[in-house]
Amino acid sequence: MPASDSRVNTPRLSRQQYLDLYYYMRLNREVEETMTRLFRQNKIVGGLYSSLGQEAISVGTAYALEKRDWLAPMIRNIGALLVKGVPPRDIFTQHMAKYTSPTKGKDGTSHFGDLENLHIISPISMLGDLIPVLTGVAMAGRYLGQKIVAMTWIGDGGSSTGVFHEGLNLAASQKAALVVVLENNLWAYSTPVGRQVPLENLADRAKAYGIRSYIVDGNDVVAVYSTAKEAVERARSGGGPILIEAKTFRRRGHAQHDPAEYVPRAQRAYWEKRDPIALYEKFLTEEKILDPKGKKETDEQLTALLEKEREFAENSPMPPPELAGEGVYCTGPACHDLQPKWERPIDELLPPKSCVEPVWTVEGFGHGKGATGRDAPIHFGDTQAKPVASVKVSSGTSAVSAKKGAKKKSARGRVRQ
Amino acid sequence: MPASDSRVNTPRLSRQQYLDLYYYMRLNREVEETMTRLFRQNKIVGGLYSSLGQEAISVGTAYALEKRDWLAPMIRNIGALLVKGVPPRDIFTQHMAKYTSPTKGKDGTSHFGDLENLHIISPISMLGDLIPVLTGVAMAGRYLGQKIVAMTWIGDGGSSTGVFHEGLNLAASQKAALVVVLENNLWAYSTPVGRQVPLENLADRAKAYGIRSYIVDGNDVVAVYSTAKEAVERARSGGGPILIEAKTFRRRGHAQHDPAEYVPRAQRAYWEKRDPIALYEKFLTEEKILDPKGKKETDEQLTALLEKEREFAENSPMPPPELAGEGVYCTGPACHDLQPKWERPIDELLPPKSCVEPVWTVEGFGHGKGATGRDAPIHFGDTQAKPVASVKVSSGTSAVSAKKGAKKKSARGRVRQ
Amino acid sequence: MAPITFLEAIRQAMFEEMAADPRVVLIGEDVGVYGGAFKTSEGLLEQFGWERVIDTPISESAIIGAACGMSYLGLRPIAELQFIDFIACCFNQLTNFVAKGHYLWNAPAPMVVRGPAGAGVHGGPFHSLSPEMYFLHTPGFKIVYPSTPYDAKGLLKASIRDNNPVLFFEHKFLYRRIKEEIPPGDYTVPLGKAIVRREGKHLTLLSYAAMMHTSLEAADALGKEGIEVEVIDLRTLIPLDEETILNSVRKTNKCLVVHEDTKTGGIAGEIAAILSEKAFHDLDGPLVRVASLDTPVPYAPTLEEAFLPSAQKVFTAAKALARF
Amino acid sequence: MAPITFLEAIRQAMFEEMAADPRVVLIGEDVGVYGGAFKTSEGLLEQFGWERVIDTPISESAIIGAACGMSYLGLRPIAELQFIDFIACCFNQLTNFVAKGHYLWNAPAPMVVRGPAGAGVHGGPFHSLSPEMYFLHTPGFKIVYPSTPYDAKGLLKASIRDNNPVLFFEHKFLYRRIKEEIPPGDYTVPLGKAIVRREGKHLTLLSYAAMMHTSLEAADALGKEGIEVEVIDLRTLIPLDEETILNSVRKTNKCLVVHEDTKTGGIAGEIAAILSEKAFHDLDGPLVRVASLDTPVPYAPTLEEAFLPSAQKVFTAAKALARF
Ligand SMILES: Cc1ncc(C[n+]2csc(CCOP(=O)(O)OP(=O)(O)O)c2C)c(N)n1
Ligand SMILES: Cc1ncc(C[n+]2csc(CCOP(=O)(O)OP(=O)(O)O)c2C)c(N)n1
Ligand SMILES: [Mg+2]
Ligand SMILES: [Mg+2]
Repeated sequence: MPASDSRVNTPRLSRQQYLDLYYYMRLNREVEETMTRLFRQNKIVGGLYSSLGQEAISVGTAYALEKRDWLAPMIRNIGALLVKGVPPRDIFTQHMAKYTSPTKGKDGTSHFGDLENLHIISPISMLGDLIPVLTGVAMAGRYLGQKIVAMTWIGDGGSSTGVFHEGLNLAASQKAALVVVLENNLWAYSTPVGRQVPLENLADRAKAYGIRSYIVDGNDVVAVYSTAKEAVERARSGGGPILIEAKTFRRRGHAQHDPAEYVPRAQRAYWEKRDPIALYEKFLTEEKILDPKGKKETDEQLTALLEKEREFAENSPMPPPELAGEGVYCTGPACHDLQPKWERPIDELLPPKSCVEPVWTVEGFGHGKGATGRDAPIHFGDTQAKPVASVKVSSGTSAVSAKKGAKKKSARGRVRQ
Repeated sequence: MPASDSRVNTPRLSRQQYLDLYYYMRLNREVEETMTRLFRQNKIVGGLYSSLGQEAISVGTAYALEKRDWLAPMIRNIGALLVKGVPPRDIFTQHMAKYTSPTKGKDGTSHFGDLENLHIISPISMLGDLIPVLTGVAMAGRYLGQKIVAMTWIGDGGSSTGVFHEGLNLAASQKAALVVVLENNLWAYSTPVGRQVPLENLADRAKAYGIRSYIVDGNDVVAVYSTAKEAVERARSGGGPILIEAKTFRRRGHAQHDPAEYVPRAQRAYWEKRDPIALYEKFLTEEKILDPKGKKETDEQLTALLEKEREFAENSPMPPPELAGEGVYCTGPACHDLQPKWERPIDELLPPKSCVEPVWTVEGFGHGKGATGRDAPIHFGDTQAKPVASVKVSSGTSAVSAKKGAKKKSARGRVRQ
Repeated sequence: MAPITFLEAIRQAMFEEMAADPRVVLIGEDVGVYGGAFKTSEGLLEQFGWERVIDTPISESAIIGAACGMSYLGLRPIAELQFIDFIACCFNQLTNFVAKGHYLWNAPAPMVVRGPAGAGVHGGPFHSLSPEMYFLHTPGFKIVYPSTPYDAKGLLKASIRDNNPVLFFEHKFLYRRIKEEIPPGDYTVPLGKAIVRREGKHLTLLSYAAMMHTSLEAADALGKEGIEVEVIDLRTLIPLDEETILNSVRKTNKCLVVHEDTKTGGIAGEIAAILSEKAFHDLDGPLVRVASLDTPVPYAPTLEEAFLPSAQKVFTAAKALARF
Repeated sequence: MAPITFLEAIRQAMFEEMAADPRVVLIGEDVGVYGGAFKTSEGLLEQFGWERVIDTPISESAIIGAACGMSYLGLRPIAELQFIDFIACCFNQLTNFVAKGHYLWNAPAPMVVRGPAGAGVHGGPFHSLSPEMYFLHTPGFKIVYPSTPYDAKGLLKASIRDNNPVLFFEHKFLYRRIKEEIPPGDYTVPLGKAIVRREGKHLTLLSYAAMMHTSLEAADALGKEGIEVEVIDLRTLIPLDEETILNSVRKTNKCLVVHEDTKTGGIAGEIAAILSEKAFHDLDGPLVRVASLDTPVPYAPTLEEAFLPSAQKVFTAAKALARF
């Protein structure tokens, strides 16, 4: 079984790639800091989650994806959305429940998606649910002939859910092109990882499915990107699902309301010294990729952008009440005309050619008959049962009439009058 | 992390123990063969499952338990029930849905239990559900001061369920005295194990929880017993949960209705040569523990016993219709007076002594107040909210009246008249 | 054409839709080489191959989640639950993920979840579930529960072509117990339309699935007593065909609901509320419920019979209501 | 004594029961050192230690399964769901394992499953569930949904002492929004008894939990118009106090049900059927439902307000019914 592997040969990135990673990490942080200010001003509806100190993971992993690839974020993956091309205003309006948000105010936080262009699937709050869904995305992509990879994230805590297991197990059995990034930030709300499972490395979760895993320093964006890049290409080329454990730390509380006083001071101090952006700025400066001037430009660029985006969000209206009652059902082609993007000839999937050799057929089996040639037996000996009714068709509207003899046989008993 | 371990030093069993294992395997098989005949005579209600060829697992594992220990069987563990002391008539009446059955005909197959004496918990059909339940049994046992072990079984197929993962993960985090026997019989209904998960050894499922596992030849009853014995005592002494993979083969179809024509002939032929009872008889004969005379005695003993038990079952009445409407709720102490069996002084659990040192308390935290000394914050900023109503108590029947000022604050809006 | 069983109707619907539309795939436990525990997908693997007929590990949450993910890329997966009782094992995926997507983020999930439901075959407490109310109370699903082979085929085709998640319940008691001649070739039965199975003027009887046949059996007997019962087969529970229901009740002024699902919180209550709101003045008698006992489904035939509504129970209740 | 919040009432009930009975333990996510996401178990770990206050991994099926296993050995576990919405993640354990045990094999499961339910605090579509109907329709549970601190404490104590699995829903909107003086020391409120919160002769209004307060607000306003509404707090939904309901309806001859749960398949339907069966001749007007829209719970305050019943909506509906 493939062992978990922490040494990935780090490719040399282009100058632009290095700067992209920097920009998106900065953008990720500034977007969240802006929202923290909005929260303090009571302009955020509901809770606010922070990925402070985990930006390298969201950014580094999502940056390894191609445009055609699919992802579904968790609460701390706003960085991944930004890399995929989501404008900050969408994040702001979502959190402020504005009518201009992707969900028009029907849902908040990073609970939104884009099936058409960005290939983003909206998460739900229930942890782990995204894993089988993204497995299905990868399976459908392969079926359609698209060479896509599906990526999603899960926390140390979320890896204890049953659906994490069912999803990765199905993905493994299907060799689905799925990459799951396990963000081990040492805490699930107030519960330290050590009290969730006696594992040194959560990457070992992968061993239950015979799939490859990686362990990476989640605060080193280049390492995260390199690992994700290798994983994504391996998955794309049919290597099956991959689990990446990124080791990091949740710097803020579970959400804004949580002061996280349960976190040992020493642990916090250790990780605050390892801020992923500070570390990366040091690296970029040493590598002469970033200088004070470049940094200043980025600062200004971000300030200008977020000012604009925030204003758009703040000036946006709340949704009109009528909207509450609309949209539970798709009303048909006019509402959604659903056509998959085929990248293979579909006639090879249809009769007569459709008869793709089944992986495995069994001698003299599989044609509606048991070995005896009689109807194949099914559960609870239904086969012995006699019909209770024969049905006549009158122009498509069946009038059902019970047969005398049959009525006696009815498991519901006869009618005494 | 403890590796999976197949070499267990086989203890020398007493002559009686060797013969017990033989007797129970024979009993297991004869009970099921009797039911197969009853099924052919249409005397079994619903489906009938067979553990033909897997008897060594049910018998060998359950034989490693002490009387005080708890177990919950799966569909192919009738042998375990017999070892625990369930009389064959209970199995027969259950399958025939008789009024004399442990469930009075309300449920069938091995879906029955005995909380008082035999410490058996009834399974339900949904695979995997027993694992967290038995985890709870082990946790409660420890809390009550009992030195019990909880054991249950799961199939290769059942190990893909989410609840298998959640249950073992919780057991691992609690170091619960739980032994899970994974019967890898190569098939889940019509699906071969290779199409469920790409694992050579399902014992590797244990690696996701950092718990010990064993691999054993499920058709060698002495090996199964020895492995289970070691696992049970390890768990009892605080070693945490243990997963045992027993490799075997499902000789019959999924249930009686299934001819299992999908099973490759060669695979079937291989395993039929490895019948656990035949193998064991050979061993016992070589070891001079069993001779033709002893075998003949066992035959006669079983025939006599099962004849009696079968007749009891066949002569038992069906349940009266009125029973259908009874027993959804426990009606109180008269119905069940629930008292746990304490094996520790309970006053050490009650105030003032009850203050067992918490595993871990945090400086200046954990007394209803946030750091600020104000009410600790909770989700969705409820703390900012003003009361909408103050409640007056009138002799225990609260009459609630909304306060004027408060009404304005009500999130439900004011009333226009 | 020779009459076909309910089972065969299901199989034909899936076969024809898969043959006509490459977006349709089938996913579930033992649906491939085995053809499904009840043989409803018999031969599909041979015809459409492993890419379109997918055997999964035993993991209902994964099956539903994956089907949902597939639907987001434009496929139309049919997810089979080996027994509908296991829908409890994917309840979260269904009610939180699948049901809410279109409302919240405009993501349609054109998928069908189908499987054998209902009691009457001594399946016991874990293989006899009537699941409809859990989902009738969860906005976002359409719910189909047919009673005849003709409807089963036509409604399943309509369900597969629908852009919404459809829960398609197949009553296993009917799988091989009824046969019906059906027209050759393609046809659909629209979702949301009830059908009058028998006309009558004295009272309206609403039912569906296996209880349809029990109700018709009782209606025959009542007819012999001069009580003409109008028997309506709801066929789809969401959308519910209120028009057909109200038209009949306004004519007969009395209503009896027969369902196999347990009584408390069953669909009869919802219908009682609808009639109270929309036909209060039309009712000359109470809405009467004939339903299963409020217990799990017992195993023994004697108990299961006592648990379930029967033609006799329907007969007695209807007679009393007619005389009211 | 100073008035206490709903939160504090829950905490006191658990604290006192644990102090009095070593069989009582608490299990859930973050219930220990953190004292629960809503601080309902604040200080319990310090008092009772890790053996009795058990933090678990994030796995609701394991929590419910383990609690059930504990109850089989004679303990009385309280299982906390961090938000009641996650009850969907253990739906199978609850409906198939916990609910059926006593009926099938005479195994009582004296456990309480509790957690924050309901909307009104902008929790969005996954943190605002009204779960009652899924379980009202599942034989085997008792269901409690209190509206005041006094009842919350007394009913939780009664639930912990009950030999059956009890689902105890706490409306999070009330956690810190209402305060009440409660008597010192031990008391219980029996399960299965509704209470008249306000007497009136013109119509009966049935409600519970947060909607209780909305209903009383509307009743005040209606009173000013000379419409005297009898407001009944159901408090426990199973067992349902039919006697109190019927007595009131026989007096007022009109009935309005207000629930926060979505309308279709909500409890108002069950009550409509009960009244139809047992008080048909007593009703001078239709049973009227004021309930939430048949949609997921939307996030934006403007939408959530439109989704939920309001005092205004109750007022309008009640006025129309009174005039009927
Ligand atoms: C199934 C489920 N149970 C409980 C919760 C409540 N909850 C939300 S986040 C969280 C902690 C998650 O911890 P982790 O997975 O490590 O992610 P992190 O917050 O550390 O990023 C919990 C318990 C949930 N969302 N889903
Ligand atoms: C959650 C769940 N899904 C599906 C089923 C239907 N089912 C019953 S047994 C079975 C196969 C089980 O295979 P395995 O776990 O290997 O046990 P074995 O039959 O081989 O002993 C299936 C799919 C079930 N009982 N529970
Ligand atoms: Mg975490
Ligand atoms: Mg197996």
